[in-house]
Amino acid sequence: MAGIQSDPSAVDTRSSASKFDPQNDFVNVTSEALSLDAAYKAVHSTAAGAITTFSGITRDNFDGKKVVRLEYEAYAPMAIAKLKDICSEIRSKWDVCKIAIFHRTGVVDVGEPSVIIAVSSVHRASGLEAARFGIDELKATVPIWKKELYESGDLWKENSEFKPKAASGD
Amino acid sequence: MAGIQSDPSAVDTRSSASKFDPQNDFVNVTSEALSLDAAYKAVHSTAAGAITTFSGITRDNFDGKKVVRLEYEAYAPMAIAKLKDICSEIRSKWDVCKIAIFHRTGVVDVGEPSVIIAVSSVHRASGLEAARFGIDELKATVPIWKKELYESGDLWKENSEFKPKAASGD
Amino acid sequence: RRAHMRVKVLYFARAREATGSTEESAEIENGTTAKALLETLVRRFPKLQEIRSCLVLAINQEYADGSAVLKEGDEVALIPPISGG
Amino acid sequence: RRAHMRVKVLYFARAREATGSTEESAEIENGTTAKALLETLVRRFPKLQEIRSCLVLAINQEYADGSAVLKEGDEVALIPPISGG
Repeated sequence: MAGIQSDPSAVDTRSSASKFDPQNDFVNVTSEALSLDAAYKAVHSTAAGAITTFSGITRDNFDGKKVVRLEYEAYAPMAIAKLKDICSEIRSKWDVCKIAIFHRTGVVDVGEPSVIIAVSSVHRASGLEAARFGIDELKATVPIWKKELYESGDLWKENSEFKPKAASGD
Repeated sequence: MAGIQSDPSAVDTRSSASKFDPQNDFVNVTSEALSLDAAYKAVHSTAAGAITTFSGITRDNFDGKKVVRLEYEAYAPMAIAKLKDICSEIRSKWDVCKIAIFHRTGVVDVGEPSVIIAVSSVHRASGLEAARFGIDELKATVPIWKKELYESGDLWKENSEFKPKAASGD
Repeated sequence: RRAHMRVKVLYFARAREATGSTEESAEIENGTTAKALLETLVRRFPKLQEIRSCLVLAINQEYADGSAVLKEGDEVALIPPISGG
Repeated sequence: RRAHMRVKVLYFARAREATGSTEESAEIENGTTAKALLETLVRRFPKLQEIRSCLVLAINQEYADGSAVLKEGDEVALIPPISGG
């Protein structure tokens, strides 16, 4: 892997043998609108036979209540680090070409994507599985918060998947 | 489902209770370039929280041989019918909002998509699983053929997944 | 002499190349099965022999069993192993 | 009197709303654990009590156990249940 070869002094202390590949893995946490086309182009490769994308879209309702607006807040540097960890984990589990994971912050209008994951792979199964792992893991580990604003109040959502590897509360 | 309600005289003779929904399911076999953005827009819905897409890309090599060109040929009316069957099967298995399956025919340049599947869903798991089922089933049942042209000759490819439900050879 | 009928036969991919034809109208005896039609075609187009074992038939745009009895006006397609996607 | 050190504390989402602050510099005794710091913060900001049981801590951008002993200059973040995606 290019990233490993180009920096032989780097020691990967995680159990995984693979790591974030800065030439082929792209992560971002941004207040700008996300573009599916940009994610697709980021992972496009003529060596890849498959590109899988997943877009998380802000829905117009929750429990029957109309959602007026959504706001995302991120612990940006840690979120970036966790997104890179997800790339590493994907590379330790599947043979993929390129990975892009973009998450938006701030106000996201209904119908717009809040997160986009794109994975290119030689064969389709690895890309499809990696994209699914990516969004599942993002919801479980990446420190980003969503507040839904309704006509009658607001609510900080909580992912049921949240499971930090070391709990510190008690 | 809108399609069923709008045509009460239609009898679905398949075992599945769900069927192709012409308001929300879009299939096409076309010689024009495919657009991921068009597939995304076709399935976009503010009621959907997730859009999964799969793009099959023509690779630049096969078994180490450089691919110069690819040509797809389709039994178009049957391919369309089979793509609609796939939509029906998806609806019988998963709760999805909208489905788009587009396949290109004719010459497809290296790096361009030959097939795009997009599925929108309220929850992500159903869309991710439906997209995977869609491409697996397409490769197994939809009468479309790919010829790869190399610098030294050509080859009609064969999907290992090909398994028509009734074999007639013998 | 038994009664005859006409069916439309479609050739795709390797079957098209083997026959040099994309489609034709074939006259067959009433009661002919899909498998019997295929055997007739293999005799007419010997190059079909080499893909014979992997050919599947479709009748009126549905995959069909070789034992299916053809009807006047049926559309019969020779389907080599598919490779879409 | 024991020696003291400073750590940076970050508040996000409901923790930010409960404290009315996004970050601060806190002076704590040497040897303070992450859990002990959190208890101090809950006393200062009673509104943190209602999310106390679901708060997780991160030290220097890694999820950490409450028993972790803090060091001078550490960045400690109060992480309410996340909801990205």
